[in-house]
Amino acid sequence: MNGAETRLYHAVRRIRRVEEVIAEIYPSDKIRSPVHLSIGQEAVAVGVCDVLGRDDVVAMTYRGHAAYLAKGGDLKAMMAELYGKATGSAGGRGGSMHLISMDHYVLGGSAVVATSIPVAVGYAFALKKEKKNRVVACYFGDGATEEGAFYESINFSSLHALPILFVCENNGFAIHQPLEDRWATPDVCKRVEAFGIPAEQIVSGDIFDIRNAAQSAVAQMKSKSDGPHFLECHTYRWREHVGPNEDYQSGYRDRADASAWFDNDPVEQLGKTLAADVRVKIDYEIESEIKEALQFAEQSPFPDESELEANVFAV
Amino acid sequence: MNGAETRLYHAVRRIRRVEEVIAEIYPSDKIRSPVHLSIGQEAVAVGVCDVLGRDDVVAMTYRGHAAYLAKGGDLKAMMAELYGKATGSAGGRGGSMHLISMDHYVLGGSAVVATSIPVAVGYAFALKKEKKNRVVACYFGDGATEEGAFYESINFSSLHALPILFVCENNGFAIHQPLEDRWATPDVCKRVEAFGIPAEQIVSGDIFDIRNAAQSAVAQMKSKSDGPHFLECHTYRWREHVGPNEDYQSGYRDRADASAWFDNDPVEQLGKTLAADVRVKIDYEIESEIKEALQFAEQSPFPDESELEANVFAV
Amino acid sequence: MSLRSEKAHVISYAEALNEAVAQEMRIDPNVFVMGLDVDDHLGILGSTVGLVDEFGADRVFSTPLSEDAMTGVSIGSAMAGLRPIHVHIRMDFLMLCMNQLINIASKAHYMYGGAVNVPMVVRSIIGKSWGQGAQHSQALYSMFAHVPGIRIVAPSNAYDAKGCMTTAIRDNNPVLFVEHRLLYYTEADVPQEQFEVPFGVANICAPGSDVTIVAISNMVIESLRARELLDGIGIDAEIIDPISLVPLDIETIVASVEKTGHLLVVDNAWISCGMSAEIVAQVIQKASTPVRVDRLGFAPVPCPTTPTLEDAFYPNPATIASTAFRLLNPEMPDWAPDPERAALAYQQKFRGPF
Amino acid sequence: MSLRSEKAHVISYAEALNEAVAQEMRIDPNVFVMGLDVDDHLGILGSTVGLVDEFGADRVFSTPLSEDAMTGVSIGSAMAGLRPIHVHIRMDFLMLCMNQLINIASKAHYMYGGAVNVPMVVRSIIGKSWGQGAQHSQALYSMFAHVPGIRIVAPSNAYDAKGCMTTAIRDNNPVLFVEHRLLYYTEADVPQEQFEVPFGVANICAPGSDVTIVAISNMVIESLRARELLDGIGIDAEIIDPISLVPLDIETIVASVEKTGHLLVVDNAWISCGMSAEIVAQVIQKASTPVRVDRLGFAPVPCPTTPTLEDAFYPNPATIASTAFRLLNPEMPDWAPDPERAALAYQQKFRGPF
Ligand SMILES: Cc1ncc(C[n+]2csc(CCOP(=O)(O)OP(=O)(O)O)c2C)c(N)n1
Ligand SMILES: Cc1ncc(C[n+]2csc(CCOP(=O)(O)OP(=O)(O)O)c2C)c(N)n1
Ligand SMILES: [Mg+2]
Ligand SMILES: [Mg+2]
Repeated sequence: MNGAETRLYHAVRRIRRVEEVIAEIYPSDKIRSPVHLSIGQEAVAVGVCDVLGRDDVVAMTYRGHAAYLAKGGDLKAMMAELYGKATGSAGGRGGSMHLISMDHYVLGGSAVVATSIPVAVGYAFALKKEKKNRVVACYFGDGATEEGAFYESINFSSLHALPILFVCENNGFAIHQPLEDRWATPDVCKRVEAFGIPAEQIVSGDIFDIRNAAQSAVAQMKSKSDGPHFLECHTYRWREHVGPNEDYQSGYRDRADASAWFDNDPVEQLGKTLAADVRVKIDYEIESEIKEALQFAEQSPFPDESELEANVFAV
Repeated sequence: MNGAETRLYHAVRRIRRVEEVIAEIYPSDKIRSPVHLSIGQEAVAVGVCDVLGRDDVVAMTYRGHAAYLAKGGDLKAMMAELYGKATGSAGGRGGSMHLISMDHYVLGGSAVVATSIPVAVGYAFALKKEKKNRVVACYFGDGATEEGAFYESINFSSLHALPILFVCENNGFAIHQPLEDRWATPDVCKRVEAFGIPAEQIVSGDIFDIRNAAQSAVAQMKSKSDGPHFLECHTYRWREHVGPNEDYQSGYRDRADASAWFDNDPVEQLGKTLAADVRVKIDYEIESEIKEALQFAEQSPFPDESELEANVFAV
Repeated sequence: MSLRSEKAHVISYAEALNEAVAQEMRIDPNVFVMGLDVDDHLGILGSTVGLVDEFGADRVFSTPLSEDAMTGVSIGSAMAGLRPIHVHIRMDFLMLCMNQLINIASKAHYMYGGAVNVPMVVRSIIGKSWGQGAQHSQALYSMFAHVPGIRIVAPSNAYDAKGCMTTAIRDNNPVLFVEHRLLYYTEADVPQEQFEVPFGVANICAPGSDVTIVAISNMVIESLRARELLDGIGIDAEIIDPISLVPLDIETIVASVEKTGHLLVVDNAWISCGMSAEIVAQVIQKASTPVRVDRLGFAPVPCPTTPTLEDAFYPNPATIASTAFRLLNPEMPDWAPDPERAALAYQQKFRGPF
Repeated sequence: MSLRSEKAHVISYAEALNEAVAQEMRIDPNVFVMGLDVDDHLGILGSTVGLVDEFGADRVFSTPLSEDAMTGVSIGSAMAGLRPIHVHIRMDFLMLCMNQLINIASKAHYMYGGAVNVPMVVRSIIGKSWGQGAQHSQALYSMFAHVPGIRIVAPSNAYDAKGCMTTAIRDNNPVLFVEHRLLYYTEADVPQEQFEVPFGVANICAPGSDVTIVAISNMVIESLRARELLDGIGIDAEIIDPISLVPLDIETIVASVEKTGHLLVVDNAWISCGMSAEIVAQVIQKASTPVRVDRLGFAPVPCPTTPTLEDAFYPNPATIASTAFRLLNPEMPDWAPDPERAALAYQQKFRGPF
């Protein structure tokens, strides 16, 4: 177990620190692209990705830094992408919302809510044909479940028993709109179960709860090929919807609601379980990695203007 | 009760005969427009419309002759529309799939599956604002429930407690595709209930069962303003998906499956409950009405070619 | 050349599509076909008949009525290395999948810095309405031509249908394949073996010196008939079929117009912001000689169902011929050909219900 | 004239939209506003701020993330006599509602023989990307201009924004209202009382005799700056803002081009099959004098996020000026204005995150 804790701590701490650094840099306009930070939501990214194999696939959203990193995406390529550099994960064409790393089986994020869901289902369709027991984990927010494409996707994936784990990161808000203004009933699991998909709700935010649920779902998909599973993970976005700051003063939510989540912080919780020197070592490693990645991003060249019209079509 | 039987018999028999006559005329190419007949499905149209008030609203599909007539739509205007005449319900611009009669609160049918559902919800939204206790009954097929718009629509209607009765005419097929190829689970009511909408399945096809369920749903919407209700009415399409003929020879379904529905024919069943002379009188009335409507359609003028570009925009 | 190819192999447009898909499926296990009703007894007007029998339900299957998500499924499977052919029996239904097509399929390769390809074919049928009305008669390819990243082909005959389909399946990008329903019954001598029709090469269907008529999809057939009508009064029209709309072989068109001095674009779609506008604008920008132009397409209204209005909705050989005449002779009174002569045999074959 | 209207009432584009809606809501109880985030503290960049407080949650409300169905809801409520204003913070999201907009809203009045009207306003914001990328930067109005039945307006200043919004709400048809994000901060002296800007009347923003520049939405501002740059080298450009794209005041444009002999259309969108193609084609068909033309718009690629490429993606005063110069002087070497002078003050105000 201690192995797991070390690994998980490294993963959540790394994501947290990367995003904190992004937030610090942001006012400089070096990152000229909207950033949707996952600070506070790391447990969902890490808890699920921790049980995936290297060649399992992750599909995600514009709020995708955490999943990208948790699945093994390269930090240098990510920072360079945020800086708009030619060495970025998408060569500077995608920015923060369109991180991708096919080497690590990270499907690109989409800036249009819910649009990556059917794409992920299509990838799972191909994996099923391939018969190598690979699975897709597909992240999306609570808001995404309101789009018709979500229902069409779960119906098809269940009908064809596709190997896909749907992971709803329910942070209670779509931008500033609370669930009550958007969902006729609060129970998304019931909606999903009605399509014959096993669904589990995890309200604790606890990374081990998430990890265990994901592990059992993935195990079933790999051993029984029993079709899609669904996890609803409650979580909380600590910063504003888009951008580097907190926004508790803006009135749509209360800092008091957040405090239970601050107390529940997986970075702190996991950190506490580690010996002090282990923790320091990890923290130091992370800071060094971030420093290097920033240097890489800073020093990398911008794409040349002459490339603008190249590669619209694949050859 | 005998009053109801007479009334219902008149309604189902009228629809049946109108469509049989359309099928007879069809090979002449006088009706140059695809027809989706409801023969066999009349009980759903009539059972629901029978409990609606004159100023309640019906929304329907391209398979809309039955609902149009059951809600009081004018037969002359309908036949003229099928003939493409200027006197048609849409002035010859809409044809069989786009019947409309705002005088009788029949919203136009749409040829794109499920698209009329959110439109009907929007109408219900306006009725709720109006506070006159009017309701919308919205028909659609089993296939329509696979479109994302359906889920988006029921979520919104439930969230805003709109006065709309969703009526799913489940005839087991979308064109030639059976439910099993399209639905992950057979239980659409469960899917709808997950949005907080009371749902009832009626498998008998019996017109009184349908009528009773509709009556109680409409009564609740009118008295309690308790938001949408949903009925899944099993039924059977006796003819081909589109066009005038039977198609049991084509292999996608079996005449044997149909026979229970033939035995269950509401026209015959209701007819049997009536005194012979009452029945004859009704039948005669219907034939006369149809003859007149055909004459009207035949004799009406086509729109003049010069009108082609008029009225794209409302003034 | 094999013996087989020496015999005539006269097949219909529907058969040509079917054959191209089947042949490619035999050699490429990644190709699959999905879409509403691709596996029923009608098989999309014959163009998919038999495929499920040969290749099985894993590779040929009908879907739920979920055009939006199924387009996403195509895209995702294509990113994973499969080669989906997604079939829509009417182009009007593409309006349900615009988000996936415009916001993902057209952009993925560029937006993700080349990390993924989206090799998919989106087949969609357009066609003369026969009373089907406003929602079952649209030809909306110009919307796609507005957005970079999607190839568009609209073959006008069985030969091009087969060759373009093979090219489309092998292309590593989304290809919108536009098929006119009335062309399904037309036949041509088509090579039995596989071949590719390259995208971006227009076909000069008939040479002429007085006016260049660029015609899209079935308007090629209508324009060829118009050419005969014009010929009767001594006007010599060159008919160009671009075959592929994206990429567009503008050079061939410009060269023709520089020769004739007159350009009439006949589209099988609305005019405003359509391919006809684009072709005219490009020709005007590129031609080195003065040019007079006109455009024909759908009337600027939703397609009405009644025959009297519907007939006037579409361009036809008579309106094409008389528009060309007016373009060449703006000072003369209008001329219209004999309606009998202007009728097209292939249209008589088509009768409803759909 | 009232006293109030004699004082200057200088308000921003965002305030102008807000004021137009609020004033109409006060006199017409059927008007309501819906769309994602219309009622939060940001209020669609200020354009809906305060409306929920004044008119209540029944008339101003955010919706679930269900653009497709919510568009149907707008349509249905409009058919029932309400006047919805449906707000989309990015035009890219309209791809989710194409089915309702194209297959129902644009056609209902005609297809149902005049039995229903669909008086709705679809507000959608376009804008320069600032690294937002391919899915948050599109201006897709030309797709709608391809299809009969939808009016389209793209006001370029606060005055037109207010007047067009009033006209749009009162119009009995679907109106696509195109708002460029960078214009939100621009200000004008706008009448305090309600007024209508008629659709189909172009505005000659600045007179000129050498070249006609037709500019859409914020390209009006960029073109006015280009005009100053051109003026510095003795070229006199006439700038025309069509304001409404459907209906289009082609007569005003043609009259100008007949005077100048040169037409440059600068669109805030892709060129292929876009408004720029349509305007060029119509001018060529209608002008009685020889004309030379060119077009500017987005580069034919999905919008990249990196600043180096993004800057090259959009037309700007420098590229507009140098393109106009080349159009007038095709034999001369290219000319480019001083980049410093070409910069636009109003763009400096805009910084992310969105
Ligand atoms: C189709 C679509 N509609 C609206 C938006 C604007 N938007 C961006 S993020 C967002 C909220 C999404 O909420 P959720 O799915 O819960 O994800 P979260 O941001 O909370 O992680 C919205 C409405 C969008 N990007 N795409
Ligand atoms: C969006 C859309 N997709 C496909 C079609 C083609 N189509 C016409 S009717 C139909 C079947 C609809 O089935 P269902 O909803 O069960 O209604 P039914 O015809 O059985 O009454 C299909 C697929 C269509 N008209 N619209
Ligand atoms: Mg959320
Ligand atoms: Mg059905």
